[in-house]
Amino acid sequence: MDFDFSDDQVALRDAVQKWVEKGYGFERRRTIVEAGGFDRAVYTELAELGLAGLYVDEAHGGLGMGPVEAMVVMEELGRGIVLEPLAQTLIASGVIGAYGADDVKAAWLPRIASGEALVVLALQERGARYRLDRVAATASQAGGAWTVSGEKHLVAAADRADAFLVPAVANGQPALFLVEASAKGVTTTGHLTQDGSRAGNLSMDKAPAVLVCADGQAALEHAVDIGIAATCAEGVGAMEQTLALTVDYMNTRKQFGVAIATFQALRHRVADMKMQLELARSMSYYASLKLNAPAAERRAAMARAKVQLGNAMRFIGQQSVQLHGGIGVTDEYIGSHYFKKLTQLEMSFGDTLHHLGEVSSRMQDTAGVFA
Amino acid sequence: MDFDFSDDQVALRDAVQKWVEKGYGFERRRTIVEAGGFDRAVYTELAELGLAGLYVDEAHGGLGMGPVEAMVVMEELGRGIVLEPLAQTLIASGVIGAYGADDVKAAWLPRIASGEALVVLALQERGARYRLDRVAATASQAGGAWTVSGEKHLVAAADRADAFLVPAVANGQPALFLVEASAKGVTTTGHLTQDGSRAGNLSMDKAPAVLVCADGQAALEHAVDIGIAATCAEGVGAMEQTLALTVDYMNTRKQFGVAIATFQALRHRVADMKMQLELARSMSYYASLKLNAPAAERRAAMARAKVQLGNAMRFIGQQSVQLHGGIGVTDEYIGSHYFKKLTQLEMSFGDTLHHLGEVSSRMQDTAGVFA
Amino acid sequence: MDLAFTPEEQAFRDEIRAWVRANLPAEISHKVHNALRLTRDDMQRWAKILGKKGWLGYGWPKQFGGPGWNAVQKHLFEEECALAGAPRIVPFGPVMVAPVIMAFGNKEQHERFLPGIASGEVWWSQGYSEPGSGSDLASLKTRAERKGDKYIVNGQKTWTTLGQYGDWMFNLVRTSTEGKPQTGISFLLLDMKSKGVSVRPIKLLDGECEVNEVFFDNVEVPAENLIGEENKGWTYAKHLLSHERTNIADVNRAKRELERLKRIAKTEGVWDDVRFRDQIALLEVDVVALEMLVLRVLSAEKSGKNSLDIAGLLKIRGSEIQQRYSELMMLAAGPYSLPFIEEAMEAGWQGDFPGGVTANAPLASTYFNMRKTTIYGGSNEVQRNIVAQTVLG
Amino acid sequence: MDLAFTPEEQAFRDEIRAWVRANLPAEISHKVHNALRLTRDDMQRWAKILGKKGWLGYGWPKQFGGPGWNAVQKHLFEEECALAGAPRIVPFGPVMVAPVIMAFGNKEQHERFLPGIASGEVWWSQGYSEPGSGSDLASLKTRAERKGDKYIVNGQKTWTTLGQYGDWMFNLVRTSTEGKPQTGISFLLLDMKSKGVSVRPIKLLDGECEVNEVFFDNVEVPAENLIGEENKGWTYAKHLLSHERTNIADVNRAKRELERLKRIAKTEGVWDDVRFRDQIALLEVDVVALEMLVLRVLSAEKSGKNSLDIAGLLKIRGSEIQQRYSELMMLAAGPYSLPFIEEAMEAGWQGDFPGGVTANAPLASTYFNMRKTTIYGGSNEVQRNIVAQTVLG
Repeated sequence: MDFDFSDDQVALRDAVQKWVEKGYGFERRRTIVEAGGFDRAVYTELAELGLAGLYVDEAHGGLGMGPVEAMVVMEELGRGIVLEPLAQTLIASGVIGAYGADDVKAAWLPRIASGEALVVLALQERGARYRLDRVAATASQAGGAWTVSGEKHLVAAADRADAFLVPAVANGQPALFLVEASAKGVTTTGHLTQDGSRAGNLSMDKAPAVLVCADGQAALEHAVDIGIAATCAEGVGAMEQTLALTVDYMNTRKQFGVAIATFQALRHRVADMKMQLELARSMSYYASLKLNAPAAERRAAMARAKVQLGNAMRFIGQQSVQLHGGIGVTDEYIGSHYFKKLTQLEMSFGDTLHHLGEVSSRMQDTAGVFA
Repeated sequence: MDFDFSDDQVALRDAVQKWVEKGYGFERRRTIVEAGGFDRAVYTELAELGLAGLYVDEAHGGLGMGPVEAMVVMEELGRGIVLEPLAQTLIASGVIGAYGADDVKAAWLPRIASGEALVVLALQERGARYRLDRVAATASQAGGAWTVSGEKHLVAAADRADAFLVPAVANGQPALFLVEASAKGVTTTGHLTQDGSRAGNLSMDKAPAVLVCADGQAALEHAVDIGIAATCAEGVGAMEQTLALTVDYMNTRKQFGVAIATFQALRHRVADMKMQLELARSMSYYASLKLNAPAAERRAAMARAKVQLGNAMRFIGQQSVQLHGGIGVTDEYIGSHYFKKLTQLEMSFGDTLHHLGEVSSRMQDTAGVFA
Repeated sequence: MDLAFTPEEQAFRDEIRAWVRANLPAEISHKVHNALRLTRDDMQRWAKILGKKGWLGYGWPKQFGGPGWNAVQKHLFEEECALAGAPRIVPFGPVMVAPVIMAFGNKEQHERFLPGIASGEVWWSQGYSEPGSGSDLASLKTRAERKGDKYIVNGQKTWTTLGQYGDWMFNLVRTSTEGKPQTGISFLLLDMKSKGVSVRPIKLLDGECEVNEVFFDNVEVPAENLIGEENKGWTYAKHLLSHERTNIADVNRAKRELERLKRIAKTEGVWDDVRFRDQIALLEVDVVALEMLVLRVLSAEKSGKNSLDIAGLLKIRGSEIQQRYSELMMLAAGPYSLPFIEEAMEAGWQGDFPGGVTANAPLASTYFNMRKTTIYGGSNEVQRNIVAQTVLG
Repeated sequence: MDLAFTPEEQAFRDEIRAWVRANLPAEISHKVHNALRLTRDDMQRWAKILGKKGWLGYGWPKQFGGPGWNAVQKHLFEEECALAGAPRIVPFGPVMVAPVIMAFGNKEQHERFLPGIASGEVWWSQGYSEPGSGSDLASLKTRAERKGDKYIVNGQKTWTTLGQYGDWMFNLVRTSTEGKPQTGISFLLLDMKSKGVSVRPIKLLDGECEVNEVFFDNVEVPAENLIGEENKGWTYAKHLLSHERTNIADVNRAKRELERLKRIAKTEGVWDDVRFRDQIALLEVDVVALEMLVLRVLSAEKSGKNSLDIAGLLKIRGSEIQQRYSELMMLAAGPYSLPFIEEAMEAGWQGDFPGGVTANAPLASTYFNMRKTTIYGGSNEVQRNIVAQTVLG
């Protein structure tokens, strides 16, 4: 039982933090949002830092790191509300690394690690909401070659990605496929999302596909769990910065001749925000440290973590806006963008009520971190 | 649309208030609790004020008043945390008056109105929780005479009451019966409840009974709804007094050289208590004003009201204790008895979660007081 | 005590309902029912329709050309408008400045300003908040110096709602720095087309420009535009605020939006999910309780008995409920509330919204926008201070 | 970073577990697991068993005869005791006054007082709060006047937990009225059998007498019972309080009680009710999050890195969780939590509890009793002040 970061982890954090501070200021971010919410150049910079290969083993050109390093990185990206979807890369590399055949790994992992290929999970279908067992896309095999048909929404950077991890039903069972953006029958669209990042539709009409994993349900759950752990860490970074902005503002803003930080009712609100932040950070640790646990244990942990994070993100986001007053709802103030990010993260990979249901249905007689 | 009280209603309130202030001080109440939680002499005093006959029509010796008058009375009894169960009398007289045959009315209503007979609802069965459609007690008929068998718990003043309104299944359907305490086969026990009042078990072994209503489900729901409206009003009175005690204490108690009423965080808590009180009062009005509505409308209204009251009673009770600090958890301070009363009222006639379920299952497309 | 409206009140309601349904343009109510973007023209079109009928100043007494309705009638009017999907009446003219002009303005001012407000021709804006003066309004700094028959105004206002459309603006300005901050404030009407006035829209977090900064650079304002006496503006402003306004609870809109939430929940498949539905059920209780609270206030106003000093409660609860329904709508649509497609909030947009339900397009934006409700009009923290004061002293 | 305990820690836990399970009397753990009434004898019996093993002062360093465990080991010991259903160690002796005596007492005091604390023979009580001094502890008024080689103590303490059983009592007393209130306070040990000491139990809302008023009427205390220097008592008391105590979160008990809640929910038929079960699920998340927070603090203490100044958070959250599980237990039993039958809280009671499940007897009482947790040990409002201070300055 040890929650200290290693020197290497601290160095990794410092490197990402430095990049965010120097390379990802509010103005650059705004420009990216105005240009559609995704900048390949930024993604390349992340890859140059090695982050795209964080989960890729060294044999395939990656760093071969684990969930704690991913957490450290995602916290910093969250602190900088970075738009480019590194969480997707963690998912894709994690899932291909864990479930892909050797040739699939050899074909994709090096390109993912280098940043040459952006591969994203195409998960969302209308009618599925947050449930992973509702897949309408279908796959069929002819002459040893797979094709996939279906429609996915809210695909991260859909029209800028190079390939997609696609759950589709094959032989009555969900399986996981890899579909290239350039494949025949693939069309994508793009739009902004509420937090300023980019997403879009992916439409596949008998698109050629590579099978990644026939037991798609297991792989898909794993994929989403990587996403949840990343989201939790991203949320912690975003919340920490949100609280810092709020504290700065409260110590600066004067009303009735004194800084508003002197009002006890507001001070107690800040204490509650700090509480939520530390509980959330604790559960983000928990999620990352359980990410390599057996599936049932892993799933239960992610649900617990996402409930805590969801509640914390909503509370801290809302209270931050409230404590800022008018300035907190303006586009020109960076705080409002944190609020939107926190809002969107709550709805990513299952919202709080969804995961409360997961916790409820998985409850055992026992209690606690180790139960 | 008019929420003013009539002069008669104001006079009624004043009369009850005066009785509580002069006749039902903390010391008398404590003596009653120590003697078992019920004092027939007190009940007689209530009857002498006419309250036992509030719902009894004038032909049968009562006041022939309605739900608003009952509300006014119950508020004042709540303000005085009176132990003797007038709500039960409202239920018994209301149900017998609405559903009983003429001979049943003639036999019981005058005695109820005069205070000679205390009749209470024997509702609770193990396994039913708050559900009204689970009745295990049975009734059977032989030679035109009914007998009832079964076991009821948490019967108000069970071993001091003169008769019981008893739901029991007859011919496969719940029906409502009247069973006298003195009847053969009836045994009762008594114990204190958490708020200091008296309750007990009622055990019936082929006890002779009088049929009050063959459609027992309708009558039982009506009975409980009378109880809910009374409980809401009682809660409003108890909350109002709880808030008043808290305000007094906060303006008296000094820490750090100033009255604790000066601390903003505590002031905002008081504002939230006031909010809950006024919302609760509004919903208590709503409950009483809907008590004579058609059954479906009445039931929906009671569920809504009880959810609001339940939340308000819990919040105000808990916050009052907290704002008092140590003194708030002592037996010698009257405030703790209000807290226990509010706690028990939340669990009377269905708790908040139960009624939330009722609201949820009854929701329509429409919204609002008149929908 | 009676929950039902009287037959007269019911007849009044029926009359209002029939008229509103007959006169409210369908394309406008469509936008309101679906939270689509309203233009200046939409808002003013409805204002002029009301104005023509004599109902834009629906709270005005007869002597000033209003209908002379009592509190209950006003409420019924507001309710029928809200349920029919009418845009909210932009309050700055008919609801806010008009009563001040009536109470404290002179006859010339009555004649000059009230007709344009009543007809909906003249769009008014509010100049209260300043960058340094939010909750602490009395600390405002915008100066108005008397020079002969004019005031020269310099300074800045902010959070001026829909100020980009404004023709005229009522302002609290500092005319003296003597004594307490409150005593040096005057109430000044200002033509926004005057030289030296510039308006900068502020983009909010939902991408819309609902509020503005308004700058005054040596703006000349004729002294005849001063309301009442110099340095007494704070009193007039307080008069305006103290006017018991049940409408700040916005319960009628909440009822409409609760119904919309239920429709959304059905479309999105969460109506049958106990867990989600309980959230709606709790909100339903909240809305009913708020409506009962509003009705109690109305009843007290109508009868003059039992006056209820609970405007602060109405503001707090009303705003919390607005935030909650907007939150639940967004959560109901879940992932499908996330696309931010600005054009999709225009009526008649023919694009392809992800998932196919274009009604989901404005949900997150509305949620974001509603954060303002606990901040503006006296933040909920300020309201709690006020409530606590009435309870604790 | 690693969530798992090390093999050494695991072995340590196993050793503790085996010993506790072998030595904790079953009749005592039965009471604890069912929230039945514990007597003084129950508590002291367990204390003496621990004392004999050398574990009553489980936080003590080796030099004073303690086991010299690190933060993680202490936690594991606490956890194993809690999960096994051991009574909480009455903290006033071994956890509270002993460290003060060690740090600021002289050698004679060490030899005189520590053995009786370590063995569990001597029951200590705490004399901090006074009727007028709760959150504002430094305003305390109980006087100790030096007369020759004695102090004469006059005044009153209150909320003295289990003081009716106390042999000795450590007190904050006023020895000077000069300067700031904090500077005139001394730390004095007092034999409760001294002439002039009277103890009045205070009945609490659950009907039990858990706390007391203690009156001092010219009580003579030998000057050798003064800890450290006169007028420096506040420093010693603060030292005691600032000692980072993860145990104030009481998460181990929360885990045990969450399991009990689940059992109750099953017995009472609400385990399969989505609505009720969601409440348990939320609490489960709360408990896990609190445990993670505690583990983070332990890890930081163990390594000396990343020290976490979040004792206030642990107190706030821990107490809220205690209140919540007791509330849910009561609500689970619903009507069957309402009978107040004092005898039913005695182990072995053979009476007929309404509904037949005697385990429901203490639920409401526990709920009532738990209201204290957000009040004592520095109210949660005071804790929020402290947390805010660390965040906002």
